[in-house]
Amino acid sequence: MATFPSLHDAVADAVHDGDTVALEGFTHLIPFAAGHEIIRQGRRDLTLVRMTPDLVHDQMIGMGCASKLVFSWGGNPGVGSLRRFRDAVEHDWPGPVELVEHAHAAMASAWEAGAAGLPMAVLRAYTGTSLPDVNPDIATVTCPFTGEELAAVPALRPDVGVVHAQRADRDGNVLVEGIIGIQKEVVLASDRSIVTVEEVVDDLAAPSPNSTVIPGWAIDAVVVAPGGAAPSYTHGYYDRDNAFYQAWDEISSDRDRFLDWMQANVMEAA
Amino acid sequence: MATFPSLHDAVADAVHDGDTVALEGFTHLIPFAAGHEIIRQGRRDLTLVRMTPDLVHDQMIGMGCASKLVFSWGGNPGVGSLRRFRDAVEHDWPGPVELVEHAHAAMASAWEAGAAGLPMAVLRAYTGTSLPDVNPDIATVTCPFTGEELAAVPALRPDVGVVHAQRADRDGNVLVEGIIGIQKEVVLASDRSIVTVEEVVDDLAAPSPNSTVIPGWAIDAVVVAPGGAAPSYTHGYYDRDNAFYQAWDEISSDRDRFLDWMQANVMEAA
Amino acid sequence: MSAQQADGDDTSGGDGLDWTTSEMMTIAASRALDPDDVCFVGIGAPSAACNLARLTRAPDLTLIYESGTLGTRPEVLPLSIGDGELSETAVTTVSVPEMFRYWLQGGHVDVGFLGAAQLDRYGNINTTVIGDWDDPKVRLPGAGGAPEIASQCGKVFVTLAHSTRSMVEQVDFTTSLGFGPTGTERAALGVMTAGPALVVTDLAILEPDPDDHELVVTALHPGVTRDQVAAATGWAVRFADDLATSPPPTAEELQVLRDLHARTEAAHA
Amino acid sequence: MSAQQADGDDTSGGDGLDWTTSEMMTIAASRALDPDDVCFVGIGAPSAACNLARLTRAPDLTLIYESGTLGTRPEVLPLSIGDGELSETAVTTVSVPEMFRYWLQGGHVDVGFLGAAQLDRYGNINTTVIGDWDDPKVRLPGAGGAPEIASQCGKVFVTLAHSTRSMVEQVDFTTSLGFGPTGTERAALGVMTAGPALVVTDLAILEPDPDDHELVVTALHPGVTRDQVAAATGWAVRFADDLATSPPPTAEELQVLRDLHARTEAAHA
Repeated sequence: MATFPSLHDAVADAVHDGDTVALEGFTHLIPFAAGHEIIRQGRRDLTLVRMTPDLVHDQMIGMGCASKLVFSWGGNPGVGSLRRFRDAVEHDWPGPVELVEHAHAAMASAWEAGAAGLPMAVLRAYTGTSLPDVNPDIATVTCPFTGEELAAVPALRPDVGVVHAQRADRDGNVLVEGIIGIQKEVVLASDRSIVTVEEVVDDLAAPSPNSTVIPGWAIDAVVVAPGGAAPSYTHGYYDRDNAFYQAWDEISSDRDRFLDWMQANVMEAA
Repeated sequence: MATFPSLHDAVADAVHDGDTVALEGFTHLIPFAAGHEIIRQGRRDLTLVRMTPDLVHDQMIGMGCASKLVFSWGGNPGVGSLRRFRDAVEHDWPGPVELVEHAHAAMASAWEAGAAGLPMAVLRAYTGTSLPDVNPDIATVTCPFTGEELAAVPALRPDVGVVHAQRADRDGNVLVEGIIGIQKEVVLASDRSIVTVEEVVDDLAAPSPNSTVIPGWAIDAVVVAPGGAAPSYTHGYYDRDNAFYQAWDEISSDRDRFLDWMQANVMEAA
Repeated sequence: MSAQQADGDDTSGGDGLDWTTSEMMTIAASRALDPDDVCFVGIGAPSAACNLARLTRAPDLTLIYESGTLGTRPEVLPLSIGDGELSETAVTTVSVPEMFRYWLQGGHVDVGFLGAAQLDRYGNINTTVIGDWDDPKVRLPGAGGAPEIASQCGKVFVTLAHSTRSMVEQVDFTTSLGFGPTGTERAALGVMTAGPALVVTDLAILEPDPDDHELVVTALHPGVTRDQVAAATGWAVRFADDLATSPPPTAEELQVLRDLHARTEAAHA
Repeated sequence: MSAQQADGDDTSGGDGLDWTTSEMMTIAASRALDPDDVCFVGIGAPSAACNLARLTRAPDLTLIYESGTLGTRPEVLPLSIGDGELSETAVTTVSVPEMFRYWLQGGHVDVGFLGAAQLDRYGNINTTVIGDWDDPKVRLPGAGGAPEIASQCGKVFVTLAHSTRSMVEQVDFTTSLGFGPTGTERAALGVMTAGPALVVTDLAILEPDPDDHELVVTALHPGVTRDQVAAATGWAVRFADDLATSPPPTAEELQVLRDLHARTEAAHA
């Protein structure tokens, strides 16, 4: 049954050094507020899991939170590279980050399998690519009916899953709308889950009987964090701050400039 | 791209003797009108696929359309047995029907796998039950990461999939609401698909960006069949005719009475 | 489905209340649910018990039906597990693949509540066939969601009418695993959930012996004798040393249950 | 993403129209789409081409973005593949697992439209790394949806700027399979889809030789010479016997493309 702690308490309770932590959001509802709280609390040695690591992961990596990244596309969407991510991979600054590299199809199925309580996902993938050469987590299984060899990847079952959503009701039932990505899968697949929301309301006002609602009893912590996805966006609440995504390219281009910006805008802003 | 044929033409075009045909609907949106048209066209030797075969399957089996049934629960929901199904299985009347018997979990995953273009579904199922003793389609695969033995069943990929839905727009995009069951999976998994709808409208009026809409380009035939799910129900249009479900128990209790009823109410009603 | 409950014998309580054995069964079953349980309501008799609990002492009970409805709160009992009201009153309605993969197999359900055509001394359930599967005496509807409800919910409650036809030494067909043919197979097969924790019939309550997993009578319903239960059970049933008597239905339980049935009959007429 | 297109050289058409090589690339790519194609728009340059086609000669073109948006009709070009307008204008938006499992792997997409950091003579794509994966010279964003777009769509179109850095003899890393390292591996691996059918650069159009699958120049854009293309290609590129010249952009194509970019810049400012 969901509780309603503060962001500080939710993160302090759920996220520990060495944990495997997924902050997800497929180009929408990216949990920046929660990511910044993890940075402020000084977590170290995290294995970060995300299909599309972008600015918040650039920030976590640049601040030294991560020792490993499980991912399938890491960039600044619409702008270019993640400069802190590249600095870590190419020059080990501020430390080395081990990469477990997938494609979207496999990570999407791995989230599905994690939510489904299975140890692995089975799909048709990676044929003829170099990815199995660099990722020992890409294996095969043989279909007992057709003899076809299919790809298998481990299910994603992180210690902590963090997503952002539009709103919750007083029972902690959470509505997700628009690009729903893998929000539900992350909550269900994770051992401990945090959902940050724009607001808590009396009536969830889900528009359809089939709206994507994650029941409160399947969530550990619901945290009220208005604007918690900015500079990404929350469908129906606020738009993506494209100018900031473009500005980040320059902010992140230099180690000192990055550190100064983080100090002023994250470490001292709670 | 969806076409808009008559029910007669859609069935005549898609359904042939010997085909594997799924008329699905998980207790909602059961495609009675399409089933009756298949009976009127005198199809024979069909392999019928359905998780919850109920009255329309009792009727098809009693009228001799089927030689095989792939299923996981066959009954008159809320009432009791399917008497024509039992007569076929227990006494080979009007002919024998071979059973391929599953549980819901496996058929649900087999529909998912069929829609996903995979040859098999992998799940945790059937442990300690007698079902693998009577169904050779229940096999196992071993997880290459954990060594766990998991159940595997063949994906469902019928020749023809038939479902009912609320409405379509002029592009053949179809809205399904309420208990959505496996409606989308059936359409995507089948080689040829027929969707009967209550009405065709200019604006689909899907209430949510994430409403269950099956795009017209993924459907072969959209057929206007008002009341096409009765005596089952269409959420938002009409209720389940519970009295008929109860009456069916008596109508179907006797072979002659059943045949008379079918003659008057199905064969001569087009 | 509970709407079609058999009328049991009338019983008179000491406080002037009358009830049927069927009502006693439903009420006793409803009492077994914890107020914050997430409960998967299987096909068969359990729906009335779950909704009675929700309408009395457990208003926050979460009910899941395999049709995809999560957190449903019907005003009347559904005739089928896919009646429209289940979706209309649910927190959300998901697809059937999602229901079985994410919610059941994903391990999010505390209690599975099942009916049975046959139940044996080790809690194994048959809803498939009486006689041989290849040459059945009676072909039953089949498994539905029950096999995985039985193995993947935290624990399982079973409710059924008590007779030598239903309470058997060994099931003809194991549709859903209890503790296995000799009471040892559940653990041996690596199924980590608790399995059958409680059986509520119209005569008694049975629970598995913690050591050998045989179902043992732990309570008799008011007015029921050991001999009645022994005669209605298809194996040499054991009785607990501290055999209890179920508390009789309260006036509130009877009133809420009868109102529920009356609303249901009016709605389905 | 096309919003960040490089400005190419200005070119003058015979009819008084001016255009950049980048505009020519987008316009030539847009012409390759059939009006009733279902098109999976990958990360990278293809979005402008697909939307230009939709806004001109192919209004019924179905666009799918991997963020889950099916049949989207944006008024402006998305900056990311998950911009809100993609969902707001889509027929429906599904989860990412459903997108990859049902729609892409399920075989419902005709054309996959991809960009590339490196493309080799057999149409293999690298968007992962320049240099060794373990010790990269340049770490690129990675695969995203591309590997399965490349293998599971009916056919694949690729669009990228033409240079010896991008058009290479052999990719450093095969992120997405074309015809394989020697042009024979796609069939040998049992991948039944057509693979790279068309490559549109800012200089030319290349298509695979039907026999050996090597990419061959089949058309030059107006004003481009064979020598220019040969100098900008990292292998000894062949030219088709019936080498064509791409029709220059029409006034309508240029107008619609420029309006699209202007709306996009205004919206993202």
